[in-house]
Amino acid sequence: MSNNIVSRLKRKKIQEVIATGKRMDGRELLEFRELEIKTNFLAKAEGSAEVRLGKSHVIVGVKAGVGHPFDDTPDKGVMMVSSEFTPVAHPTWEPGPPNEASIELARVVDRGIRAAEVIDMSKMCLISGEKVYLIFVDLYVLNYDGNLIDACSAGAMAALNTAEIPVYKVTKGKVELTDKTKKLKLGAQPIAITVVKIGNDLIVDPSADEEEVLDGRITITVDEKGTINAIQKRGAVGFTVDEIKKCINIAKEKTAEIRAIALASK
Amino acid sequence: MSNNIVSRLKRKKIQEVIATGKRMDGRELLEFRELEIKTNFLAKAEGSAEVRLGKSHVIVGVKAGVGHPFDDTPDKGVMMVSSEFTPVAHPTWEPGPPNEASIELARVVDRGIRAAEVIDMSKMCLISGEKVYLIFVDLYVLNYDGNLIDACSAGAMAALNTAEIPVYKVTKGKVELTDKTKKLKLGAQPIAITVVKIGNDLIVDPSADEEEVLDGRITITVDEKGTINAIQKRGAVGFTVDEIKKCINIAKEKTAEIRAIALASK
Amino acid sequence: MSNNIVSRLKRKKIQEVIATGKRMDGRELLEFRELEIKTNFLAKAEGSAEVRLGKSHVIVGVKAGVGHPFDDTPDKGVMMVSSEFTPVAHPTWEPGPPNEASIELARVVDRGIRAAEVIDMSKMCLISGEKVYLIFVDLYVLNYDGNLIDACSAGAMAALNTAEIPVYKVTKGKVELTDKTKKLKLGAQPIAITVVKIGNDLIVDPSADEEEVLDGRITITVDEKGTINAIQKRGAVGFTVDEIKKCINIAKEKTAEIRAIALASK
Amino acid sequence: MSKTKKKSSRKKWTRVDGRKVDELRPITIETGVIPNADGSAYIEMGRNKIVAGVYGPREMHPKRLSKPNRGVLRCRYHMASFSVDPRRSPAPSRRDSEISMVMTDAIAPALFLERYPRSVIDVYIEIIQADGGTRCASINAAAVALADAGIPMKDLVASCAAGKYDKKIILDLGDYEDKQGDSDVPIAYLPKLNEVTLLQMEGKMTQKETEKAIEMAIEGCKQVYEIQKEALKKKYGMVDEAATAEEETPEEPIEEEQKPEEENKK
Amino acid sequence: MSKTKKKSSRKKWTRVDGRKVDELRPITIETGVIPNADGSAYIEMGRNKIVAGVYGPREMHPKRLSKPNRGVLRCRYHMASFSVDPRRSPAPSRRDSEISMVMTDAIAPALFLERYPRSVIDVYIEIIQADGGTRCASINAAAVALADAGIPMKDLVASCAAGKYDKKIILDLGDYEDKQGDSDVPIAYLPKLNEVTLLQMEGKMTQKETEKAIEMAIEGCKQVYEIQKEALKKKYGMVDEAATAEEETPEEPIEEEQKPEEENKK
Amino acid sequence: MSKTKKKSSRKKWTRVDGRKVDELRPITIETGVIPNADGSAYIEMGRNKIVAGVYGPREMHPKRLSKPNRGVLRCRYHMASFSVDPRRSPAPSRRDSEISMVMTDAIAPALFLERYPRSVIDVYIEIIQADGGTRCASINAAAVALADAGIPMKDLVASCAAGKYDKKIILDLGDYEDKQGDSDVPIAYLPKLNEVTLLQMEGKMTQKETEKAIEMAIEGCKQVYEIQKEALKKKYGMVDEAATAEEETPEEPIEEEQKPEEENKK
Repeated sequence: MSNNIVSRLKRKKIQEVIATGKRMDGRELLEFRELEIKTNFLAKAEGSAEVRLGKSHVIVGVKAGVGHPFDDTPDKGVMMVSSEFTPVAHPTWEPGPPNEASIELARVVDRGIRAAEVIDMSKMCLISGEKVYLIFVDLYVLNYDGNLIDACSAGAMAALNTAEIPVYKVTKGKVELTDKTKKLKLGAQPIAITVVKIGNDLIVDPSADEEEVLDGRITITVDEKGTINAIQKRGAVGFTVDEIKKCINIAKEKTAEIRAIALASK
Repeated sequence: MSNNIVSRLKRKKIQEVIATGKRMDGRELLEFRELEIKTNFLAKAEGSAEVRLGKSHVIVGVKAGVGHPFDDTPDKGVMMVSSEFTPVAHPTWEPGPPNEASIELARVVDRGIRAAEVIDMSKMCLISGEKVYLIFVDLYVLNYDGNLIDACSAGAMAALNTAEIPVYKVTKGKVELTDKTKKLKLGAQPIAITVVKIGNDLIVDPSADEEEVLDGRITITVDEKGTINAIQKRGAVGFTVDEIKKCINIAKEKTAEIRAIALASK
Repeated sequence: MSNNIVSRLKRKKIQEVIATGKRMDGRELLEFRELEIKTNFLAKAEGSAEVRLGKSHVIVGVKAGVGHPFDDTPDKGVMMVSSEFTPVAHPTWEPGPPNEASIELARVVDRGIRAAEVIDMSKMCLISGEKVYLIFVDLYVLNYDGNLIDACSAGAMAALNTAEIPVYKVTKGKVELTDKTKKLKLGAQPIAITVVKIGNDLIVDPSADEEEVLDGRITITVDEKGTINAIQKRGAVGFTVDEIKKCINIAKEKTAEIRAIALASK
Repeated sequence: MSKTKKKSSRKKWTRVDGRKVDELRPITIETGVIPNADGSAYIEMGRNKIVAGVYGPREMHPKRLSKPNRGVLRCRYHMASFSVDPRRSPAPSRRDSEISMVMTDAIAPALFLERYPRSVIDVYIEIIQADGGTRCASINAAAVALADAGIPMKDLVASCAAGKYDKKIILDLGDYEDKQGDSDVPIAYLPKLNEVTLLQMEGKMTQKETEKAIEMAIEGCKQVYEIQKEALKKKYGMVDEAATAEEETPEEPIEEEQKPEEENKK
Repeated sequence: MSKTKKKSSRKKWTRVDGRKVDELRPITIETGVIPNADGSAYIEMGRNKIVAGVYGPREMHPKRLSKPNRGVLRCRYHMASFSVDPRRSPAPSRRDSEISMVMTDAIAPALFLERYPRSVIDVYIEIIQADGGTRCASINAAAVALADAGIPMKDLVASCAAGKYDKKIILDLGDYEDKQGDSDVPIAYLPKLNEVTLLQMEGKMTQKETEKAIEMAIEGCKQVYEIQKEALKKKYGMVDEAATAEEETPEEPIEEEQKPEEENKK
Repeated sequence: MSKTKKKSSRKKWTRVDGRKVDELRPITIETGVIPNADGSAYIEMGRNKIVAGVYGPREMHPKRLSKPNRGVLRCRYHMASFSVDPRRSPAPSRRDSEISMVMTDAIAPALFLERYPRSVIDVYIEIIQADGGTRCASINAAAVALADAGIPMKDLVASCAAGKYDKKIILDLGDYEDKQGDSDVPIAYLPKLNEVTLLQMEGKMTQKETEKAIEMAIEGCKQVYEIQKEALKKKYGMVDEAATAEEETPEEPIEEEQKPEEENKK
């Protein structure tokens, strides 16, 4: 209950400051914290990105392998996005299988990449129905300070853009690893932007405190041509159509800024 | 403890009424509630049955597929009966993996079908040791008001009798789906009847309240020729041999009545 | 808390007795309890040993099968040691998946056997990358009274020495079971000895009571030539290098005694 | 709702099932289908067959998940193994988890959760047959089931998707259109509050198309809403111009606060 | 027990192991085999090798499973990985769950559970080697282990199966007869109370055959009963014509209420 | 540390990465890398990249794991899926469990756990990239993270392995040397207390070689120790000749009790 009061006071404070057009940390409502992305820093991953968005700290690893296709897409490679909330990242996070928030993070990042057809999965087949490339995109959260979706989305794109995967070839019906590697050819550059509603105000890049008190959020994934690839609304309030349109506009605007950073080391 | 007292009072009441040769709901001791079975109502299942036995409400889905045989029966198809107690079916049922009661339900229904050799599994092999037909019989409980075994047993037989499974063929060592379907040829029509002992009385088709206070129960599965295929005794009391014989007689008598309803839409 | 006091009193008592150069049960500090090993007593296992070390009672079963090799060792058979702490073995042990102590037991026994190259895994391949022999060594604890590592290590070696595994042959690319069996050819005879530190004293073969109050323990696995194959230190105290050397000396001395019993029925 | 004109201009292009671009699939809703539940509903929306059952408000188990100052809404979306082709495992998937979350967010804004401190309202969704748009159909059934349970609501929640298929924006995509189409935008909408409480999207659309889809889906929701009210009227002879959201009238089986017609008309 | 005559008339037909149709496999029972347990027994019945250990009555964990007005009997049937061929996974199967349930029902009627409110009696069964009829052999060992634990009993529980093999009804099927036979009827029986507490059946038999099998199994149980008593006498020098079921004499290590011989003779 | 001479005598034989037999891989340690944690450190030891984070002392959940008279140290060793090649499953392995246990034992002796009854100190290790010797590198990072958290320590724990490769005893084996070598002896060492708190070994070595490896590893630990102190100094400008172990000075960020230099040497 006391926790509850603290939370209500925090909410009140945050909302009051936002009403003045600023944030607790001095940012504008539609201003991101500093975003730093370092790519290709892991030797055992085919691609990697270390993302720091304010104090949020995420590592994205891309790994490639060979395995079975799904039964209903025998000629397509398989991409899987998974997410791990390490217990080191926040005092309340515990070891264990992915919780709901972790599942949602992976699925929203996955959806943007999949819908934009970033990787042409139909070119990732080795033996129809038997062997295809597997591309794993693993999101690994080392410190949580809000807005993991945007940080992971940008990191995933940065890692995919710089990944070099081993080339396999098929000889006499057998898959063999060659000593070559190749870059993934990416069909689009989608970036997710999350817009948060607190009271009647819309902000971007929420901190952990802001996420704790938010009313709702909408994540919009937009590619480099302005095509929308994914939307995800969460939170126990509704949005008017006008608010939704505002969110889309904000996302379209911000996406270019974040994409530029994500692709800087391409 | 109060729960306990309620339960004891309930038991006393039910027993008193039964002693008069009637049931709380007006039925005779050996009278079933109304049994309705609707078959083939699901488009994505190869066979289906919706069973209403009083307020107990169960859906049985039959699905076919292709997969590996068991190691010790390389030339036989595989039948699997599973059961799901949905949390919607009763205020005390919770989501999660099958509990003991759910496992028993599936196993008792399975045992009757398997022992009666309802499906000739030796005709369900496609490639010895590699590919066989899989027949799934899934019991799905939507509302619980007692006597799930009998309801599910009848529903499973109704669904199997009306199922049409896709035909696969083997071409050059590969299994291929054809556009044909075929009915399953059933070798027997076993039906399970559960007889419940409350005090010294025997009743059939127990309601949820009656199951709550029962002393013991014996389920007997009998085929259309009167052959006994399965028996399952439960409950923390013993039965005399005479009581067991009475149970078998009751089951043999009731089985025809229930079988007629189960096979009505054959 | 009371438990805690009991434990401290127990510790005090045990330590006082040890200080006199004796143990609670009259043994010398470096004296094992009686060790009895009965081999080949299970018909359905390829090898077996029943070990009684004082009141500790363990069954080791060796089973052979055929399965896939690990990806990184396509030409090698697979040995797996697993351990089961049955709930019958101790009032505080509960049914469930292996706990930490059970995992450690299996891994320490495994490590000694693996490091000593007891089984030449490179001779256990049937079809490279596809089919290899699997050797399971299952440790099954029926009564716990301390020193399970030494009991299981000796039992595992006794069971492996007397095991006869079925012979498979490869005909036209298919693995077939023959009606022959063969003994495993063992490359070494490692035996684990656990030395326990209580206060400043070192003892071997701790009872359950002694394990409860120990400060640290070091298990050293030594083969018949005196080669050290594995060491495992546990417990929340450190050891000086001198103490470690003493432990190694004790282990080397004791290993011959235990090995003789383990191999008696070879 | 003057859509007739719009539709006539698109006469030549036809949908797979002959529907107009902005035509819903047939919907039927029945209440009170699960006798044990506090409220329940069965929906057929196209070939979707879905049961929703409500238990609560009731005590929360486990207690640590309850909130001291408000009730918790807990939705569980669950697919029967035979609801799709091929059969799916009965274990909950990551997709199920995510849908459960967004459904909860979609429905919670319609409830007065602050009235039920420390309690939970459980909404269980059982997908008997799936045909595209299960999450929308589930929300529609859930809202009616909540009303059937006599839980006061600010408004019913109506849900339906629009999407892009063959270059056109169309309403309420069926299974085929969903899988072959370019994108899908499921929406949930509170007509009286004019709020969108579910919004997801996956695919490729321009901003304009996205906004058009959202608006079309909202119009669809309004039609669904009428069908939902009809289903409740059938049972309760009901009660349209009743209380307002501000009044607390928990005795009312349903609490529909009508705002002036103009507000509803977008 | 005048069966000798019957048997002589079936001389020519012989069983796989040379037994007479109504002859038990050799049985040996030993008590006190698990020092840590409150009571224990080891049985060999044919080639079955089974350990039963009893802990309790003791406090129930988790508490929510305890009952305010009576004790709970909790049996756990568990097979060692090496007890069968091929090796089985150590994880409990659905079959294990079911056998645990029916075993509990088989044994509970022999205990005075009402004397132990809020407590549990744990019976752990470890199958070291399986040879057909494990559940019966387990019940026999469990009953002796409960007596060995000094838990007052209305009667020992004796268990044995009969079944149909090669057109004959035979007693106590071994592994081969079980697998090749037509049906199997495991029974548990309280001789003094003349009650059947376990009854299962699977296969194909007429009503007459089934009843004959039940009666033959009961005769088998009576023989088992004598062997059980012998095993206890060996340890306790025991105590045959003791207390009656009605008296509460919890101090007695075992409470065997002998009814007049006539009653036992059926 | 007069090793220069020894090394020069082995000039011709070179290690895979050009190091001298008793030369550590390059080590860098950084503190305070996880803002949310009470203390943290990042280590690169060779190509290992590892983060350690400390939370606590804090309340223990679940409570039953807490101890009434002392704190509990809980280390969790965890590898990112992309830290090794091929990708590993994110689920914890038996190896992870064991390393977590021995790490806990390695570090606990350096803490004053008796000061924190009913509390827990959580040390979370995240392996971002693995390169042989992860457990040693993890302990090194953990010790610095504990100091960074301001938790009083008797001493830092320094860790490093020695092993046998190509007939030579060498220090701090890299991935290749570990996998191709004959044995590996990871050690953790408290320099001021002159105690070994981690000791494992796997492979084949004579007693003499083993002792030599232990001694070489201890020398390595002493070098690591200097690097650890340097890392802390960099942050805290620190504090070398401070309090003694006997004093309770929990306000001190780190409590390094220096014993006379002589003791440390050797």
